[in-house]
This record gives sequence, C-alpha cells and structure tokens, in this order.
Amino acid sequence: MNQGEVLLSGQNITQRWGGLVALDKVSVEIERGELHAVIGTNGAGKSTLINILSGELKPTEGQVTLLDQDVTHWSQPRRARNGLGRSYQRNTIFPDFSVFENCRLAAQAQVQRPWVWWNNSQKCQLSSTNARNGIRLAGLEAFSDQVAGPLSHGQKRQLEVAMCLATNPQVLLLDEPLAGMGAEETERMLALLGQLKAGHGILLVEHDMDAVFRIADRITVMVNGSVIASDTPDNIRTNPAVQTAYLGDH
Amino acid sequence: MDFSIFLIQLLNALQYGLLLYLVAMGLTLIFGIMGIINLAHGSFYMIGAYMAYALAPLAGGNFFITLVFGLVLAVILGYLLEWAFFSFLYEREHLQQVLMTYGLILVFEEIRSLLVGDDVHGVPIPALLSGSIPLGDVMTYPVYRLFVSGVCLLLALGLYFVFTRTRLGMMIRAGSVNREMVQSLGIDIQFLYRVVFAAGVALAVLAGMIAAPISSVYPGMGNQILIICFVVVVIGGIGSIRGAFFAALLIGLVDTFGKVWLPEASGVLVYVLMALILLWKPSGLFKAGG
Amino acid sequence: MKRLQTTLLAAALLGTSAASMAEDAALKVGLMLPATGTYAQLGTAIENGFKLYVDQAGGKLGGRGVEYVKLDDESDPAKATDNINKLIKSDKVDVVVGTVHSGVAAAMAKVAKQTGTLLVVPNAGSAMITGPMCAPNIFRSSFSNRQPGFAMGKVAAEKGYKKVATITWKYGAGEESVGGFKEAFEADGGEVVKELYVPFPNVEFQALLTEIAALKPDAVYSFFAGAGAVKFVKDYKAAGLMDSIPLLGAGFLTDGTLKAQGGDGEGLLTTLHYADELDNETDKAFRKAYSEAFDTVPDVYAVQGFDAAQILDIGLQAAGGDVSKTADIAAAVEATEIDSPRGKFTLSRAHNPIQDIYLREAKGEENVVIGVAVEKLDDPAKGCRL
Amino acid sequence: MGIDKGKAVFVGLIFLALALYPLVGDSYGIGLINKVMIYAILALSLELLVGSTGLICFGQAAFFGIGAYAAVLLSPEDAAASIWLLLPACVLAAALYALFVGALSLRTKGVYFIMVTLAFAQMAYYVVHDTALGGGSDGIYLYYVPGMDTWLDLGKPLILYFFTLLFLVWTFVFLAILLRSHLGRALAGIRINEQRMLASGFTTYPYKLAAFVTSGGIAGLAGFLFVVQDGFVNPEMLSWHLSGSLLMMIILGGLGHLRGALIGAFAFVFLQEFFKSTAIFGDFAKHWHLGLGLTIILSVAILPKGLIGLPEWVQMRLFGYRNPRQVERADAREDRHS
Repeated sequence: MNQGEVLLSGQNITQRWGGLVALDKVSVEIERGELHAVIGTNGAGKSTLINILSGELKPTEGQVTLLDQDVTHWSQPRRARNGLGRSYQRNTIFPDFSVFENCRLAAQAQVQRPWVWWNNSQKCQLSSTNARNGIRLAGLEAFSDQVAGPLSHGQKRQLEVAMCLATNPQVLLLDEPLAGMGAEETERMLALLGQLKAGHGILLVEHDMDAVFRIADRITVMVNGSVIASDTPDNIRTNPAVQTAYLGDH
Repeated sequence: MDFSIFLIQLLNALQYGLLLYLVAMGLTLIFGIMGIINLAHGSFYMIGAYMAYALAPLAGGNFFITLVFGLVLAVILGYLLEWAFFSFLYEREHLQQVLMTYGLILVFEEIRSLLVGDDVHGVPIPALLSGSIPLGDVMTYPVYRLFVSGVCLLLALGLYFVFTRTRLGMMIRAGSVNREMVQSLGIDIQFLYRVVFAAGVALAVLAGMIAAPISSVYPGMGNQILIICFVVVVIGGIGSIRGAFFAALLIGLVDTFGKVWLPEASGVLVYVLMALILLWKPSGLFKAGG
Repeated sequence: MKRLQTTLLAAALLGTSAASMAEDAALKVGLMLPATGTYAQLGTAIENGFKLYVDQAGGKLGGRGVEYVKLDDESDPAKATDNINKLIKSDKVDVVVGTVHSGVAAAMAKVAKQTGTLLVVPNAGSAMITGPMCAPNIFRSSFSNRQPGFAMGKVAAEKGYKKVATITWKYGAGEESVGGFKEAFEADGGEVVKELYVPFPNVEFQALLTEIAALKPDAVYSFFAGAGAVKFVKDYKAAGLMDSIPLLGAGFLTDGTLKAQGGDGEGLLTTLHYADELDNETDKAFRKAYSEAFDTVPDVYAVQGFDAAQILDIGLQAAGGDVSKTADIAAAVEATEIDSPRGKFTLSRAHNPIQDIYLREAKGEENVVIGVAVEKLDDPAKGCRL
Repeated sequence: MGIDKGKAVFVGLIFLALALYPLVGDSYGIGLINKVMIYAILALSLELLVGSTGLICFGQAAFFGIGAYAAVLLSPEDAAASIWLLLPACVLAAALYALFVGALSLRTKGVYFIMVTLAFAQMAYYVVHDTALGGGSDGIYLYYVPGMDTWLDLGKPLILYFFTLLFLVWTFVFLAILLRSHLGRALAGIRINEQRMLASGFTTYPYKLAAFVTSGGIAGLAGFLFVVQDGFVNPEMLSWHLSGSLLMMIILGGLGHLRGALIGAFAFVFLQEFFKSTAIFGDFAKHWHLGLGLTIILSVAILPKGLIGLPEWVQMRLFGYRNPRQVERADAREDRHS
C-alpha cells in the first residue's frame, strides 16, 4: 500500500449536453492517503465530474483510470466492485433496514454467487465481516442494530460513508457529506474523513469552505466546467484567479 | 396493389393515426405534466362518443352545436375531476394511480350503463358533411372522414403553436421536463395542472365526439382505444407532444397496411413494432417536452 | 339379510319421497347471462324472452313453479367455470340457461357435461357446443354459426355471384360463419376470392374496405354483430361500396342494429332463423305479448330466450318435472316439433335446431322476410358422439 | 429478515385453515377455494415483482395464460399427460416468455415499464387469440386431466385441492426463503434505492431479470393448476383486466408482504362475490362493477398499506395513536423522496 500512488484519475474529460459544455477537458488525480477536494459554484460541473468518475455518466471525451486500468467504458457497478465507493448528496440509505443490514447489503455486492437463493443472507460471513468493518470505521458501532430511518441526519450521513466502506473501496467519492449538518456532526465527520484518508484516496465535493480548507490536502477549483486551479489549500487561498472567480463572490 | 389503392390506404392510415393522436395527446400531456398515469383516459373518449349521441336532442340535432356543448361539458368535467379526484393522485405512487384510475374505468362504465343503457347507437353524420368524393372506379371517400382528419390536423397544428409560441405552452413544456423548476419560477402549478387536465379531457372527449358518427357508440369502446394509445405514448416518448404525433401516424400506417398485407398477424403487429422500437430506444422516439 | 332388505326398502322409500319433494319444490333456473359489457343488451333480451314464456305458462315449467338465480357472466371465459359451478353447486340450480359469448358457453358446456346438469344455450353459436361437447343434457335454442352462413352461400350462388369476398372478425364465430358460407357457395360453383379478417373486437374497417374496392368481387359476405355490425355497415355505405358491390351477411349484421345504422343498412339482404313479419300466429302472439310486457320490440335474442324456456318445458313435462331424468327429457325434446315464433323447428341428435333459415331484407328498422333461404337446415355436428 | 414468530404463526394458521376446510366445505366451496388458492399463487408471483422488487408489472396475466395454454397444447389429444413432464414444461414456457419480456422491458423504467409490460401481455393475448395455434377466441379444452400414473388422480376435486394447497405452501415458503437470501435482499435493495445498489457494485439488471423470470415461472405454475381444475383455456386468461385484478389483490392485502398477497387474493374474490350478490343488492347487483370500482378507489386512497395495515390504521383513527417508530420511518421516507 503505497501512500501517494495514483488510485483514480480522469484525463481530459469533456462532457457536452447538446451545445452546452458541462465539462471542458478536466483532469483530476486522486492519490492514496490524499483528501482531494473539488470546489466550485453551482453549475461548475462538480456533480457531472463525480458522476463520470463513478461511472453513472459516460463522458463525451476523455479517459477514466482506476488502479491503472482504463475503466472509461466500465459500468458503475463494475467500478464499484473494483474499489470505487461513492456517496450522494441526498441520503441513499435503506430506511427500513438496520444500520448493520444497510452495510451488509452494500457489502453483499462482493459475494461471488448471489443467485444461491436457498442460503440465508444473514449468515453470510463475508458480507457480515465487511459490514462490521465499515460500521466500525465510520464509528457507528453503537447503532448497529438500530433501524436506519429514525437516525439523526448526521448519523445517516455517517451511515452513507459506512456503506461505502463496507464495499472495501480504495477510492471514495463523497458528494457533500457535510450538507445539512450541525457543528458537532460536522466535527465528527471531519474526524472520520481524517482517519479514512490514511488507507484510501478521497475525492470530496463540498460547499463548506472552512471545512474544506481545514482538511483537504489538495483543492481543485472549477468554474463553468473548467479547472482554474488545483493546488494545496494555502496556495489556493492566495491564488488571484480563484479569488476573483470564486472566493470573491463568497 | 395498384398505386391509387395504395394512396387511399395511405389516407386511411393517416385518418386513423390522427384520431389516435388526439386521444393519445391528452394521455401524454397528463402524464408528462402531472406525472399521472391515467387508465381512465379511454373512458373520456367513450364519454365523448356518448355525449355526441345523448346531447344531440338538446342541440336540436345540430352536430356542431352538440360539439360545442360537449366541449364545454368536457372542460367542466375535466376541471371538476381534477379538483375532486386527480389532485389526490399527484403524490401517489404509480401503482396506486394505476389502480385508482382502473377503478374509475369501472365506475364510468357503470354510470354510463345507468344513464344511457347498454345499447349500441349510431350518430348521424351532419348533413353538411355527408357527401363523398369518388376515388377510383368503385370506391368513394366520405367527406366526413376528411373532415375528421382535417380537424385533427388543425388541432395538431394549433397545439404545436400553443406549445412553441405561447407562454402557457412554454410553462407546459417546462413542466413536463422539470416540475420543480416550474414551481420555482413562481408559476401557479395548481392552475397549470387544471388547465392541462381539462385540456386533456377535452381532447379525448372531442375525439370521441367527432369519431362517433363513423365509429358508432357502444359500451367498452374506451378500453379498446386506451391500450392502443398507451402504445402510441410509449413509442412516441412519454410526455412528448411531437412523439405522440409521429407515433400515432406510425401506428396508423402499421395497423392499416398490416391488415392488408399480413392479416394473420395484424393484431400483434403494433406490439411487435413497439418491442422493436423499445429495443432500439428504451424511452421512446422523442424526449419529454419536445 | 332381513335387515339389509329393510334398509334397502327404507332407502327406496326415502328416495321416492325425496324425488317427489323435488318435484313439488320450485324449479331453480340459473340465468347465467351477460349483465355488463358489450353483450349486456343481448342478455336482457334473452332473459325477457325466457320470462315471457314462463309467465305465459302460468309461472311454471314442467309443472313446477320457477325460481330464478341470476348471475352476470361478464362475457369472461376465464371466470366461466367458477360461475357455472357456483350456480350448480352453491345455488343448487336445477337448470342453467346461458349464454351469449361462445367462449363462456364452451366452458359452461364442459361443466354441464361433467355434472349432468341441464343446460340450454340461448345464443352462443360455437360449433363446439353441439359438436365435441354435445351431451344428452345440453341443448341449444339458437343456431350454429355455420347455419346462417351456409344459407347465405346458397342464396349467393342462386343470385349468380361468381366471385365473393368475405369479411369478419378474426374469431371463432366469424370463422365458422364464413366456413359455412364458403362450403355452400363453392359447392354450388362460386368462388370465395378472399377471406378478410379484422382483429376482434377492432372496428377500424377502412383498410379492408379499400381492399374490397380493389378486389371488385361480385358481392361481399360479412359476419359482424352488435357495435361492429353498426360500424361496418355505416363504413361500407360511406365508402360507396353499397351501390357497386352488394353486401350480404349473417342476420346479426342487421338485427337490433338497424336503428343505430341510421338508414345505411336499408335494403341489405341477410340470412337468419328469425325475421320480422313472419306469417305465423305464434310469432304474432309473441310479439304482441313481448311488446306489452317489456315496452320494446322483440328481437332474435328474445325469441331464443323464449324457446329456451319452451325446450325446458317440453322436456320437463315428459320427465314429470324431474331434472335428473336426462334421457327422458332428451327423448321428448328430440321428438317434439317446437312451435317457436321463428316457425316450427326440431332439435337434432346433437341438440342443435334443425330450422328454416330466412332470407330477409332490411326495411326501415325491420328485417322483413322475403323467403326461406334453406328449409330445415341441419348442422353436421362434427365431433359429436351422440 | 429473521423470521417473525407472530407472522409465521399467522400464515401457519391460514394454511391450517385451508387444510381443514374440506371437512366443512361443500363441493362448490372446495372448488372456489381451490380457484382462490390458484389466484393466491399468481398474486404471490406478482408480489415478488411489485412488492419485493418494486417492478410494477401490468402484464402478469400473460405468463399465467401462457402456462395454461402450454398445459393444453402440450397434452396429447387422446390421453392424459404425465405431470412430471407437463408441469415443468408449463413453468418453462411461462418463464421463457418472461425472459423475453423481462429482457426488453427492464431496459425501461417507471411508467414505461408499466405500459411496456401491459403491451407485451396484449401481444401474447393477440397471438393466442388470432393465430391457429391458440384455438381462437373460443379457447381450447383439455380433455384428459394430467396425472401422475394412477395414484394421483387430479380429476378428483379433493386430491386437486390438496395438490393446489401443497403448491401454494411451496410457493410461499420458496419465496420466503428466496427473499432472505442474497438474491432477495438485493431485490429489496433495488426496490428501495436502485442508485445505492448500483453504487455499491450491484449490476442490478440480472437481479431484476431473475426476479422477472422466477415470477413468470410461478405464474405459469398457476396457469397449469388453473387448466387442471377447469380443463379449459381461453384468451381472456391473458387479458389486462386480470392483470389489473391481480395488482388489486396484492395492494388490497398489503404490498411488500407475502402474506399480503395471500390475504389479498381471498379478500378480492370475497369482495366480488359480495357486490355480485343479488341477495344483498337485488337487481342493482347487475351494476356490481360500480361497487367494485368505488371500493378499489377508496381502499387504495384510505388503506394504501392494505388489509395488513388495517390494525394500525384503526389504532390511529380511533385512538389517535401512532407508533413513534412508524412516524420517523415515514419521515425518513419523505426525506428520501424530497
């Protein structure tokens, strides 16, 4: 496990919707041990980028590489099974299931023979172990047996991350994990992200600037579908182009 | 098949397709804008046809006055139904919409049975349009069928104008693509819904009324057209006005020429066509709002 | 041994008393007819006709008072078996009368054959019912689909038509009717140049009318009923074919539909086992009584309902009101000439009417008889092993 | 996921009652309950799609009908078929058509899926109705009831009754086991949130197709049983009215629960019998569709959770009490939709 190894990269990604260019030759790299944040105004193309990296969208042009393999034409599930986890802006948990079952189901994607209909899924060793692992990493052990629906918003966001982790990913694409969180919850999530980046590569799309500048190792700034800067937080803070284009409006 | 017969068949296909368009249009609009899958839409067609029969005495037998009467009633009916029933369906899941509108079909059919009975009725073609034009050496083409095609075509053009050139049309098109956006633009969504629904009902009722003189009026006539309209809407792309137009014409062609060339398979043909199109384009030929 | 004898005697006594009890009790008649859907109107006419006969017979059939159990068959064959089972097993009817839809009637015939329950079919003309499904306890008071078609085939040949096209719905009744027409017409030297079919119950005929115009046959034979008949005749007229290519049809084309056709059916020649202005006293009395009782003019369906009751009455009279004496009932019905408003007819071994098929002409709202197309027409009853 | 004891006892009691019914029922009752059990199997097959996987199939009658037609068409004309061959053949025929329909229709979503499954059912309807294969609109008879040599005579109503009950229990248990397996859990996940399943690495299409084919096969089984009981097939068995009625059964009973399909089938048939009853409605019974239609509308409007949710609904209406867990769950659901 080499820290600094490039896990996921997008090269010259272009996305056009009819005449509209949503992304214009965007390149990003996510390294192991790195928390890479992407910021930008609404409509800058952050969500499009994350959708292309995760495989939900096929780019008009460009290439996506995951663990040294060209995955541009891979489907989302195939990328997910090969080390790519993602969370969504909105909660995508299963509200009627327990926290454990949420994670176990996510982990089940790795099971080799899913069609064996006579086996009780609850007795599956592999998915249970991975689920517990995800829960532990996300710090939700105390809630393992609770139904997910009634959890607080912050806990649900944590569960979202836990479900990603249960699939044993190398790279995490997190879409606004802090959205709608209170101060205390934010702190807990930031601590969690700090711990996770050791073994993973994390791409974070986030609006909370304070948080981003506190924990990101690298920040990419997007405006109107283009990357205008990609550097350490300190350099970004002083970058004049960023100031006029983005921080200035803030 | 010699050429003149071929042309006549083309005319038949066109006329059938245009009538389908009129009914399917309301279905696709109501779904596209309001997100409601309305199985009872065929019933509106049936109601229209029965209006053409039942209202005729009130209008002194004048077909055109009956039409106006019927349209006014249709708009009122659509408005009331939206208010009393369909407005409760917006937040419901598709399955519940399917079942509730399925229940509505049964209710409409029975109310029809209670009010006008189960007889088959004919509706006379208005004298003004009762002539026919000779085509070929034995065949004549009834003027009324041309009139139906003409009305449908005019309405299609009119709707096209409304959708592309007016503010209401823009709202409707925007609404079928993105409902939240319309709301955020400060448009009175409830009003929009009622207008769309009443228009959809009026279109189906109108189709039923103008079809009545050539189709006669009978129980269960709504169900027959409903399923075929579903096919039209699916092929055209749900919520697409242009799609409904082209799909309806396509179905008209396939049905007409299927009966002549492949009589054994003519019932199945439209469904095979649908399967093929979905294989090629899973969400129909055109996008919503187009 | 003695004990056994006593037991047997007791059982015999009990048996007879039970039987005589049954004769005294009201005859339960299950009317399994369509009350909803396309055929609802026909169901009503049949029921009216049946009740008219019973009322005229003093409220009795075969000497027993009559009690009705009504059931809507919805013209849905998928529910038919359950429906008739309900009448037989749950409502414990003695006799079942029904129905219009051939598919439903076919399912009913199967159950009747298995259970031995008396069944009178007052409309459905499917060949199956008096063919492979025929049984001593199953009767038909109407017709087989083949009959009117066959008669029209004769008429068409007599009129000197050489090339005829046929058009009907793609379904059992239509195909059997066209089959009958073809059989008679081609036997007499004609040729059916094209058989056109419309998916049932589709009523969009325009394409096939154009096809007919292109074929230019000497005449067209058609089988349609109800709404389809109304629309077909109107379309045929509107296409301008009525004047150039004569339209012939099985009688359903113009029965109960002339008013809705709004004059477009005027002058059409059709064949059927009933007609207006038949010159017989039974019919005159029937029409008068029917009009008075139900405030409407009777049609062929009412006649079929009326005769269904009549057939039951004849059979049950002979059996002393005991529905279980199937052989006696069948023998009596087969031996009797039934005095129907349609004219006198008999039932074949397969229990299908052997009847005169009339040639009729549509005048105003009536199908006026202009002659007998075929006298005492039988049905081959293919597959019947009686 | 773990088997709830209360539910298991409840379902067990239903099956026990069904097993004991022949002791009290007359021959009509046995035939009727037999038919309702067949509908219950059919409803269970649909429940696998609609309730468990979230795929609203509006063409289930087609698979039922194809199973039934296969039973008649594959039987020799002058002898009884062996059920060892015929039953699997019927299931296979229906499953194959389901594979075809599923493979195409699963490319579509939401309303498209509803309409496309409906249209494919119509296609099958027209094939049996219009082609020489299906015997046309009058349908075809099965002259000899298929059997298992001599010791299992399905022509005897009582034997058929227990045969059907056996398959009902089998279907229920099979589905219950399937639903807690990996496959079943994945289907549940797809129903609730397919996006999450994709993101977790599930290629959802084959899962859905598996559900579709399984469901079709079970519907084919029901079709086979129908033919054995009635000895008759007709195109109307494939009509969309039946598909609609089946949907109504599962929502009436309670969507998302196998026992809902079971209860729903019985409740729906009872409702129909009730509105058709001339003893209660007199001559108005002829308009029984009106009552049925209104009941469908009202029950969907008021009781969206079906009869299973009735105790909770009564509790809420009468005592204004809501289970706090339920409230939060409902909120969570809204959260998801927003």
